Amino acid sequence: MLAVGLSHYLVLSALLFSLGVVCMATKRNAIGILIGVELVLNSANVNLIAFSKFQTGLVDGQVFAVFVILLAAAEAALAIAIFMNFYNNLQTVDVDRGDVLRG
Amino acid sequence: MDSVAAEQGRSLKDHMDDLAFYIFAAISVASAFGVVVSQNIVRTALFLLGTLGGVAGLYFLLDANLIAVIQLIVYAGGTLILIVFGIMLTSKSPWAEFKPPKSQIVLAAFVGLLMFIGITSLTLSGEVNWAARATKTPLATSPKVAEAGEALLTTYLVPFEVDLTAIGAAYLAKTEK
Amino acid sequence: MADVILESQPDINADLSSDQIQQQDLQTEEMLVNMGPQHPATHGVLRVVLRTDGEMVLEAVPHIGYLHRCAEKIGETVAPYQYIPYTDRMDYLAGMNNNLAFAQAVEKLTGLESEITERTKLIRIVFAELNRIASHLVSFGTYGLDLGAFTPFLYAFREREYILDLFESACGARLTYSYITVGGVTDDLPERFVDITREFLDYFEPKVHEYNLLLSHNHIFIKRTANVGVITAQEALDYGLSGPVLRGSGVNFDLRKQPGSGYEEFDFNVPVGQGEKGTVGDCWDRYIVRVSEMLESVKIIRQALDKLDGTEGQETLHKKGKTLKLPADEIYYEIENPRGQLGFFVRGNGSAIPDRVKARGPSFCNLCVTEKVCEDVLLGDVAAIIGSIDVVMGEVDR
Amino acid sequence: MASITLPWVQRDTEKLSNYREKAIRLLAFIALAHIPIILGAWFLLDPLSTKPADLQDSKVLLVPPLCLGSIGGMLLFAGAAFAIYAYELIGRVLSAPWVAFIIFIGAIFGIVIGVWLHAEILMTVQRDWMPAKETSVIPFVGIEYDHTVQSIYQNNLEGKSVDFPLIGAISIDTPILAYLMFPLQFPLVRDLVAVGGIIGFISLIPGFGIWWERKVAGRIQSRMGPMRAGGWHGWAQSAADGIKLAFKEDYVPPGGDGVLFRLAPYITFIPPICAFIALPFATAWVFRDLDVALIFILAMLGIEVMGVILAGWASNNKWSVYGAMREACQMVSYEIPMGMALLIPVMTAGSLSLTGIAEAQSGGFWTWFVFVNPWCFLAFFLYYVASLASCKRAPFDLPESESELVAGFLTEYSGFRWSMFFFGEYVAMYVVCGLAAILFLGGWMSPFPASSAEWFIAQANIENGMLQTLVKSLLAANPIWFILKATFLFFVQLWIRWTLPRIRIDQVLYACVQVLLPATMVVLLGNTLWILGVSENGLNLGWLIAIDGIINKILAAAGVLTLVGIVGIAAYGYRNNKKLVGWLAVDQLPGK
Repeated sequence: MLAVGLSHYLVLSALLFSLGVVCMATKRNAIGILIGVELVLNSANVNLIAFSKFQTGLVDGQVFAVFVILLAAAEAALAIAIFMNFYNNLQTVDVDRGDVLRG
Repeated sequence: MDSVAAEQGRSLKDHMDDLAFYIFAAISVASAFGVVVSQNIVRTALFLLGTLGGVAGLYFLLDANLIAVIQLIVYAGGTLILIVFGIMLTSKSPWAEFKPPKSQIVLAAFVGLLMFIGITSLTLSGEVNWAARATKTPLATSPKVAEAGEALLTTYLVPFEVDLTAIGAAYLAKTEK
Repeated sequence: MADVILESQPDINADLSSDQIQQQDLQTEEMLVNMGPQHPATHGVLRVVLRTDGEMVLEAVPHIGYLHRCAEKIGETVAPYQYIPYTDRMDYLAGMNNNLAFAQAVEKLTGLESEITERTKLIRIVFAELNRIASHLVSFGTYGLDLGAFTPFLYAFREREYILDLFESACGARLTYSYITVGGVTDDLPERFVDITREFLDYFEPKVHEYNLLLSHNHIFIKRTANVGVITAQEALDYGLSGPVLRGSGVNFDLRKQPGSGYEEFDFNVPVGQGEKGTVGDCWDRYIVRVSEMLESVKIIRQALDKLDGTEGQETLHKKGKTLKLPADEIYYEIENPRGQLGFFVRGNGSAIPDRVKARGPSFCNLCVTEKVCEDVLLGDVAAIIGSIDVVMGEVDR
Repeated sequence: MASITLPWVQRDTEKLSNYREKAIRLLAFIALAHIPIILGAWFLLDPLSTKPADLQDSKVLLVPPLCLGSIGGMLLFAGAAFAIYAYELIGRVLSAPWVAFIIFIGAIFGIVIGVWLHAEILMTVQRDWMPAKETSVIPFVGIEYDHTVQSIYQNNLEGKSVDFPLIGAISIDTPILAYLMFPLQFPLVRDLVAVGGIIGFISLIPGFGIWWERKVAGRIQSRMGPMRAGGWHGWAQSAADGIKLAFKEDYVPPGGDGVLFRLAPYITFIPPICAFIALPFATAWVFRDLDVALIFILAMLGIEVMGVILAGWASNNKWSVYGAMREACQMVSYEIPMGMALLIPVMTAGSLSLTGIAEAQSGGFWTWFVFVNPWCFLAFFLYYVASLASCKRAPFDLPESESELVAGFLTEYSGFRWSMFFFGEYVAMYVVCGLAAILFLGGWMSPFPASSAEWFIAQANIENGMLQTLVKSLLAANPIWFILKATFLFFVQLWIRWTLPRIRIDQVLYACVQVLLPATMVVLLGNTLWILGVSENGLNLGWLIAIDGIINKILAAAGVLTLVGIVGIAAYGYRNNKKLVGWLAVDQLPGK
């Protein structure tokens, strides 16, 4: 079995990132797009932690990952609030319907 | 030659860790793939749970216990529930499916593939050869929880406070509506 | 995108004013939920259709008729003496009271009333009041069950068992007694009945205070019932409510206190809702009225038992009851059932079989207030309100 | 006790007796087939001449597991053959109530002792295998002994007598012990043993918990509870229920999402089990002593909600959706006060590791965090209320409230999937109770200070080594104490459930947001300042330290009085059970 090193984590992270981007691009449900964003954030976190483990050995990577997770939670709360308003106005969360510039 | 020597120096535990990496990586990638492919939004959220769990397992492997449990408690226990709430509140029927056109899917897949190849080639063999610069084996000393907590409250106190403020702002923005 | 067509694409220029949007945090959908006919909190086969918005119940419409057995129509084909068992099956928790109401109605119609002995009247009162206790025990227990307290239910049934044992000793049946019948009671009291009943009352009276400690004055219970499902006195009168539901709203009206009820010589109080924990006429008031009535019934039974001692040897069943010819006349007579006023309308035509039998059931009349009370309450309150109205579906559907 | 007759046995006895013989023959043949393997392995190893140094050889490495495995397999198959051969006899013996009772008790003690021994061995091997030290201390028992596992192993191989800390000196000619201990040096083997122990304990919890809940409910409601299955007070009721549920129809509602419906029970039932990864039973009795064990367990309890939401969502039933939404908002909101209440003992102990927190409370029951200062005292109750809500136990059992929502998210579930939800619920109950026991009630520490054991030994003049060990482990620290405390808190949950009515949903959220959350915040702040004032590194205020001491004594006394009161009331009830039910005894009933 191949010994796992930093490159493995980087490839995994790239894979998650690409899948997240594809998810954002293909989903038309607003919440699906939010889920894609979460995937991308996760891939970034994997990178941070892997670098912290393999390259610096310092705590910085973990601290940044904490920030990312906390901000992701705040962002999800905001996004859901926006989607609620979107849904209130348009009765759907299909983002392609959101091309009207009025509340 | 080097790798052979490294192989010989590895204990059973290291092999088990490698196996665990592949298992967790498979779980997270397969779930992420499910997130992309699934048309049912509730199942998408469920697949996201799989990805989050797999990635949390990877954090455990990387000795980042604090991040792993924060991932589980904040992401899987909080954000994901919020997302499911959002799904339940915004979909008239649970099977609300909005299918994008085929051309979009193909385009997105192509862009995604391109992106993956680009990032991978960049990180592995490009100008910025991160992997080559990194230590071959994980560093023996990995930061403990106490260190992370101390860093959060000393070196990174200001960003931490700002982060909390952002959450507070999100809350305030919600209540003003 | 042209290839995506939503079935119900709303018009974005629809008449949804911005005020409305700002008022509502989120547009929610109303949902129709069927509570029953098979639902643990509806005490039988009541079906309540709830129009809900999340946990709020905007409207609750009771639907009945799942237990209809033509009880009134059967009354037009059998003699009054034969009809007594059918009355048992109406309000199956208070069979004795149902028997009593119909028997007294027929006796009043035929003039047999004057020939009923004193002992018979006392026995009837003892059994009616014992059955009131049994019925209120079930009501008390299931009300706890509706609010999630399982234990009072089993305590109540433990006590009810003793009463049922007493009934069994007198008539052999534990649910459908047919004991009080036209012309008296089917049998005289068994041996030691009076002593055992006294024993039971001595045992039972302190238990009520225990129940008050366990349930009535429990903080959570009060939070769940006080100020919930308020029926004002005027509303109660308007809806024609009766029994504990009426008295819980603060109206002091009990048929037993009316002249001609047979209770003139007994000393007892009529518990009335005081709004002790909340508003007058809330669920807690209706509940506590029932609990207090059990104690009043104990008082009545004690007095009746004392009087029974002096009436040994009197006839308890008049022979005429079985071969009664109903005059071509009509009568409406009602008594105080555990759930309210139970009235029977009987019209004879000179033969043994009545022309028309009609019952005025308290559960049926009390149930109609559900729709009024269950407006804008929480889902959990619906169970509390229906439980506090205490309907028996056997009598609602008849 | 009705003897258990299987339906297919009744149906076609003759045909089956044929199958029975075939099965016996097959099993006996497989059992006999193991013998050559064992003998071959034995000769291959030549145990009497093997030296420890040879054990590095990979061939020798593989043989003892093979040998042991073959012996185990032989015993298993032979046992199965015997069981089939003599099933009537076994059934007759089992049907005697006292035998059943002994097996029941024996199983419980067997598992406890087995896990205990395993933990002792595991701990010792972990500490002593690699470094060959001359003296060693058994942790939390506190005995010093001069034989590390390495030396035990070597001596045993050489046929010398071995002095064991618990059993005494044993002289064995063949190095059986060495081979028994051999696999334990591999972490994987140790982990597998630990997993076996944990899964064994976890599977006992719901079975015991459901039976006990029904007995407690019965006693509270002046009835007996289950009395039939098994013979002695219906001890086998849970097993009988489980078998019944497993055979029930596996109904999946049409119109719902079948895949999610099938998946949801697993998502509810796996996280509470995962919580046991980090939940210590004693210092060495933990699968992984995570430094973030507390948050890990909280996270696991939080993920459980996802399964409930999916169950409600996939059931295609409005009542289920109600239950799921109630569960979601209840859990998400109660996690905050629960987590904040848990921060208080963490802060008091200055450690996030559960082992560290428990060891900070080892100086007698007055040093338990529930008594240590008023803020912790309040925090205990705040945590307990929040944990009731997070386990959806009464009075917070709104997600499955039967009088409002039929059965909430469980409405459409039946059979085995339904029982999995209950499995998860009872395990989660035990986890939160165990957490409370560790964080507030001293975990596995006995109520007496650690020095009391030595005092007692000196006073009672105990010279026997085994007895000394026993006394020390009982008076100092023992997993039994943890299990006792957690089980007591578990009992309080049952007690509350069968006493209180249910709260309404708006009151549930009010209680969380308006009462518990501000209260935990105040308590957290108060505790911070209190510790700052009391601690030597902080302000070190003399007057506060004096008050702290007095309040500590008062709270400890109050705790003792509460316990004495509970025991006293229970004893009174037991002695006067006829009176409490009423003096109108059953034989005096009217008409009888």
